[in-house]
Amino acid sequence: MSAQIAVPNRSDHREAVRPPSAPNGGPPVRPAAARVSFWLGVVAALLAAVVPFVVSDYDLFNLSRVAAVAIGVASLNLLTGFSGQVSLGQGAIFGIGGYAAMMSMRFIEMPAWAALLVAIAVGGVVGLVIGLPATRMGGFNLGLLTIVIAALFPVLLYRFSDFTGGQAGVTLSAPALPSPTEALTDAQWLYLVVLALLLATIAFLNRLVGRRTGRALSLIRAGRILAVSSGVDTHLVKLQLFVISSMIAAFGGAIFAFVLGLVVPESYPLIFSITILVASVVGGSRSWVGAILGAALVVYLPSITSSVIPGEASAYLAQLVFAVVLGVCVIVAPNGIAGGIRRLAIWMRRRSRARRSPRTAPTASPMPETTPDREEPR
Amino acid sequence: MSAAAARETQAVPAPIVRLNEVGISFRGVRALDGISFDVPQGGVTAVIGPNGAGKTTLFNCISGIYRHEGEIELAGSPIRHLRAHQRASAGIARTFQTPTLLDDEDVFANVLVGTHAWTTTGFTGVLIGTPRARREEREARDVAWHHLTAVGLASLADRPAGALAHADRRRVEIARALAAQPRILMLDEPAAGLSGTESDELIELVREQGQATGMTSLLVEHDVALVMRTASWIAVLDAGKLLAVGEPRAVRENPAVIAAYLGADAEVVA
Amino acid sequence: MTEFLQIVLDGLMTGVVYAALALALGVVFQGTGMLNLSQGELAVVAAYIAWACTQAGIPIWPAIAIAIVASAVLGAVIYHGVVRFVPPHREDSLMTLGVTLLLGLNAIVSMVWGTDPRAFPSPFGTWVANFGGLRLTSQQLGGVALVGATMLVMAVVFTRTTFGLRLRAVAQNPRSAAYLGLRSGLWLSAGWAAACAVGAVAGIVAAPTAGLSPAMMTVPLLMALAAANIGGISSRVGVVVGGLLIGLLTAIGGRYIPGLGGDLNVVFAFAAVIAVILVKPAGLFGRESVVRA
Amino acid sequence: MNQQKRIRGRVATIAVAAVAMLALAGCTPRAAAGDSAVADDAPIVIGASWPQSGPLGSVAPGLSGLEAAIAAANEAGGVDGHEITLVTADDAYDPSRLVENERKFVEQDGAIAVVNFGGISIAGREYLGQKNVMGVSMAGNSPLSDVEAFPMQRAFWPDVSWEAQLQGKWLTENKPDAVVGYIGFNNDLTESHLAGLAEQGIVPAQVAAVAPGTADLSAQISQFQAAGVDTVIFNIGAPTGGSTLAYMQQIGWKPTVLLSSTVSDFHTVINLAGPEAVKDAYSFEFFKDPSDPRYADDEVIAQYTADMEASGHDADVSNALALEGYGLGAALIDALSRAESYDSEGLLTAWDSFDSTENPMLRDGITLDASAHGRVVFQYQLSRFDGTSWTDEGDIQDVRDLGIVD
Repeated sequence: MSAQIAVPNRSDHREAVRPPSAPNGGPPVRPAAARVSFWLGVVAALLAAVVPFVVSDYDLFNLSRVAAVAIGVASLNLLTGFSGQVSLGQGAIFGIGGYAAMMSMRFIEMPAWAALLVAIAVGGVVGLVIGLPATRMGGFNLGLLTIVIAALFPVLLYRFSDFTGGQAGVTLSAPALPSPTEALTDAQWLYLVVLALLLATIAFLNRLVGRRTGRALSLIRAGRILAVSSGVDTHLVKLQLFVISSMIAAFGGAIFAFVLGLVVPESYPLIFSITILVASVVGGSRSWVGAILGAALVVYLPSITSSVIPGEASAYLAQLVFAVVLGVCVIVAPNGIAGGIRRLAIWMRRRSRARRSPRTAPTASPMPETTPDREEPR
Repeated sequence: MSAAAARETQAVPAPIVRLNEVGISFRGVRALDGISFDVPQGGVTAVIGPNGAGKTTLFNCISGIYRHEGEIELAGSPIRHLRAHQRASAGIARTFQTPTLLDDEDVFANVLVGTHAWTTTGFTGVLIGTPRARREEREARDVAWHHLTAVGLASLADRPAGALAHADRRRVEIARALAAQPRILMLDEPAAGLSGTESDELIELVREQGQATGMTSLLVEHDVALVMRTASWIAVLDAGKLLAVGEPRAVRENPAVIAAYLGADAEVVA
Repeated sequence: MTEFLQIVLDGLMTGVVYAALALALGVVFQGTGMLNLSQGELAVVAAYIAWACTQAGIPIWPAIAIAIVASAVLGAVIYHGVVRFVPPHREDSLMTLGVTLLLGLNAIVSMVWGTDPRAFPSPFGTWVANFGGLRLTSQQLGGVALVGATMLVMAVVFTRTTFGLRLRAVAQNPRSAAYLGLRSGLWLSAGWAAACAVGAVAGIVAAPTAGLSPAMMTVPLLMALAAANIGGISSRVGVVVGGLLIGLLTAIGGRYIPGLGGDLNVVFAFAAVIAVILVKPAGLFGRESVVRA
Repeated sequence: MNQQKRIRGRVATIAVAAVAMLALAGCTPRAAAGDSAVADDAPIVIGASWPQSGPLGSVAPGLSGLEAAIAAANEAGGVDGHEITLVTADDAYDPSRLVENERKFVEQDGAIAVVNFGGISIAGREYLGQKNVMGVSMAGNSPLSDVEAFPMQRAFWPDVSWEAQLQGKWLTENKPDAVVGYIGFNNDLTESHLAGLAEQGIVPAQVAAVAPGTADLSAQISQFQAAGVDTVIFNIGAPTGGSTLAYMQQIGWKPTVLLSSTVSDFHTVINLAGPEAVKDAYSFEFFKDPSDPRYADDEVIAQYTADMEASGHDADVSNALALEGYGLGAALIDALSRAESYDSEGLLTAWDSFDSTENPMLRDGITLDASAHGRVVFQYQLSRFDGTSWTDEGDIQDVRDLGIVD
């Protein structure tokens, strides 16, 4: 049934409430802080674009991995951070995207861009299938449904090994995205492409959560009763959300597979899906910068800790350090690293303001427990 | 007095909301039973009754949160088949007993979400950014800003809602409901936790809005004095049943109301 | 028919461990709103403690008692030292915290005791009860008895003692419990202690069959999650029935549904779970919360 | 108060700066990667990416063995005066970390060969092929025998399907009417194994392919019994194998048991199940088990033990995997000592020319031999567990002579 209800006279009284002239300069369109972070984002993006000409191919490979994982984390941020649906199965959808792309390149010999589209489409279908029951669930139930998907995915990959290649997975005999020019190595080109795709994804997502649709997500996050009372068709919006989020996760997974050059079942165990959630929460689930930070953390931290800590039991000591770092992040920065940085920035701005006008300012009142951390990166 | 008889005697000329035999049970307990009355267009109508009379339940039925028996008409069209979000889009807005805000978003964003009810841009519109979508977005921000200014909180627009004082939370919630540009605004105990002047200001605000746009306010309230001062039409519920409905004076003098609801404390009304 | 009954029995016996773990999950979830993914690893810690005690020459039953008490203390410490800093409505943060606890405990266990599986002696001996062509091992019977006894104790504590009543009051609504003068932090850590004690029993019952290893409870945890769902995480009876049901469905599914085998049999169990929660979101025994504004 | 705030601000600034520095320091500048050929007395670099944590953290002792072998070789003067540098990294059995490690070994450490443990080595084959760097994996997974497609990749253990064929052959000859039950993991090892059995005409009546970590197989055992299974083939590691054997022992069910060689060691199976439960089980063995009493006085094992202790890995001495890692290290050193050049090509050529080469890991009478499959072990000794030790049954069998491998 259409949500469009004929409401006579609606527009009449809207005219009436139109403010004759907006006082105080009208609605706040874009606060100064957002402008600052926009320029910071531009600078960061430029820096990121310069990186491939400075660091080695090995580092570029790792950075590309971070970017691909960040797309997956961002897709979960859309779900968890912006609409409050906690999913533990995003890693499986990430993997499904990887398999879809690699298989269409390997077996149907599609070009890479077409394979990416296939991955997105498959992700959309999977999102629809998960979304149909998921829209009726919340919290704990949804967590269970998605954890099952994550747990079963690798099992199914083995079970249908004729189709998926079993343990050997699917590999490409040549790079998925070869450099078109002599001036760039494959690694440099791949990095730049992946970076561009990441930024495009974030721009896309940022737009989605910035306007009316984003407000619908906020209402859903605040609670079903409030959402429906405000006119949000929660079933429909959640379904759309699952489809979009899954499409992006699959897209990220396809890129991850291109970076790695292969897909194998061991890449997508349950713990991988859980790691994506960890990255989302620790980075800051309501921030796109947070998605990148979270992805960087889960990609780099295990290798760093295991290479820094020497000795026999180093691997588990590294794991312990990893766990402690994550735990401290969760407790110290409940809105993730990005939320923490934002809080720090607000605090420092207030401090400098307080110093400039010591009389009027209520001086460094303790920060409110919750700060708005709607990020407007870029 | 039978429901039908009540309708006949208390019918109002142009009801905005018409309840017809609305009822609901929870686990066999009859929370509302055969409620039928009309809410006149414009002005303030109050629903009063002792605790557990079913006032909030009635709100939940009207706004579509509960699946109820009977029929409800909004401006002459039946809305029983409409789901909650569709009723919101049709022009029913509400507030809650305890203000529910998006605590980690700023005050302006909290009012802006109210415009969801009458805006229509979907995911594709937002992504493509059609001229219509942009126009609508601008309009939504203007409307939200207008109502935020009207409740006197423009200076707090970029504060996180979670840090507001209780009275301000009420105001933000009402601004949000007004931003939905409803035909009927349901206020669930708006005066709870507010001082006398604060609640009077709020009701006055709502009443002005009603005069400007023809919006009707429907009010659940404990503060009988406040109700008598502000409401032009009153429905009295007791134990899920409609006791009386009519103008304040008539209701105040209704012996059934005095007996069941006011009891020994009758002078409160007077 | 004998085979069917035997498989039913085996499934139910396996389900006992799921039930105990699910009960622990439920107690924590009700108290702190946390889906504690580290519950399985906590049970592993308990089993290792019991094993370490036996290695130190302590007889098996005192060792088990020590492990249960130590787990309870560990649970209270974890609540007090870590969990209470995360607000209950931050579902995602709490879940992440569970993951970090899981990783951390796993690392500690691996460092202290190594990753090689170890034989854990059955506290119930090694006899078999045969009847009517069916058989149950001493471990299976003893496991049922131990878990059953634990649940009985829990039930009595929760419903018959002031301690339990206060615990429930705090768990159901920490804020209003605070008005009653109950220090919710103290009571919630008591809840964690109780949960971890039950979890410890799950670990100790599982260890002789599974062999002691850091990953011993990974699969049971998944099953316990399913059990908590199918039965209703808010109901203590529900999670126990759920655990037995999941054990049963897994065994029967693996045997009688062609193509499921020993790895996809969980699909059958989980399909049942999803069917149940679509019809009754709060689970079979969970109380449906009436939608209220 | 103000002082405190200023300090806090400074701390924040320093923290941000430190993070930025760390991030930069973690990266290495772009530079022309040098030839991986080794200068006169420069060390030979070998990288080892091994699961030291994660789902297969229990195979970590394999790496200890490898480290001990290399350390011992260095102690003895290295290879022709070159020291061997073993660079190790944990991959937690995660393919993307494995590839990351391999890239680091090759691009930053200048490794001439990369050593891995298991099936996920498949993930690195493509990259090593592109970089022309030799890869050696311990794994018995069949896909790793594909030398044609991946000419730089070798595997150390024999292909699991060969042993399966030996088992099948043995069953056809000794127990032609056997009703076979098979217990294995739900992955390609089981697939390869079943394919090998089928090759010899054995199709198990019951197959339990379970997810790793599943421990309680009582329902599966009931099912086996009901189906009249009288022979059970185990190809499942810890903890499932041991606990299932113990359960069978307890309920008094005694079918003929065939254990696969990699799941027949004391450390992960026999000690867990209890020796009684394994009594009279058969296994086609090719490596020694340092925990087996029969090797208590073995010279090679004594040397191995000494080397493990000398390099500080004594905690893992009793683990058969450590001995296998030690054997892999010894094989690499042997190949290096025969290599004409200390680069990937030289090492690969030398590796492909094993000829009845002795190896400390292998049972007496079994040797390393080169082949077109890239595998190097072809001989097995049928053994029976007598309650305390594995005892030989008959002669050593060579899969090449039996027509299983050409």
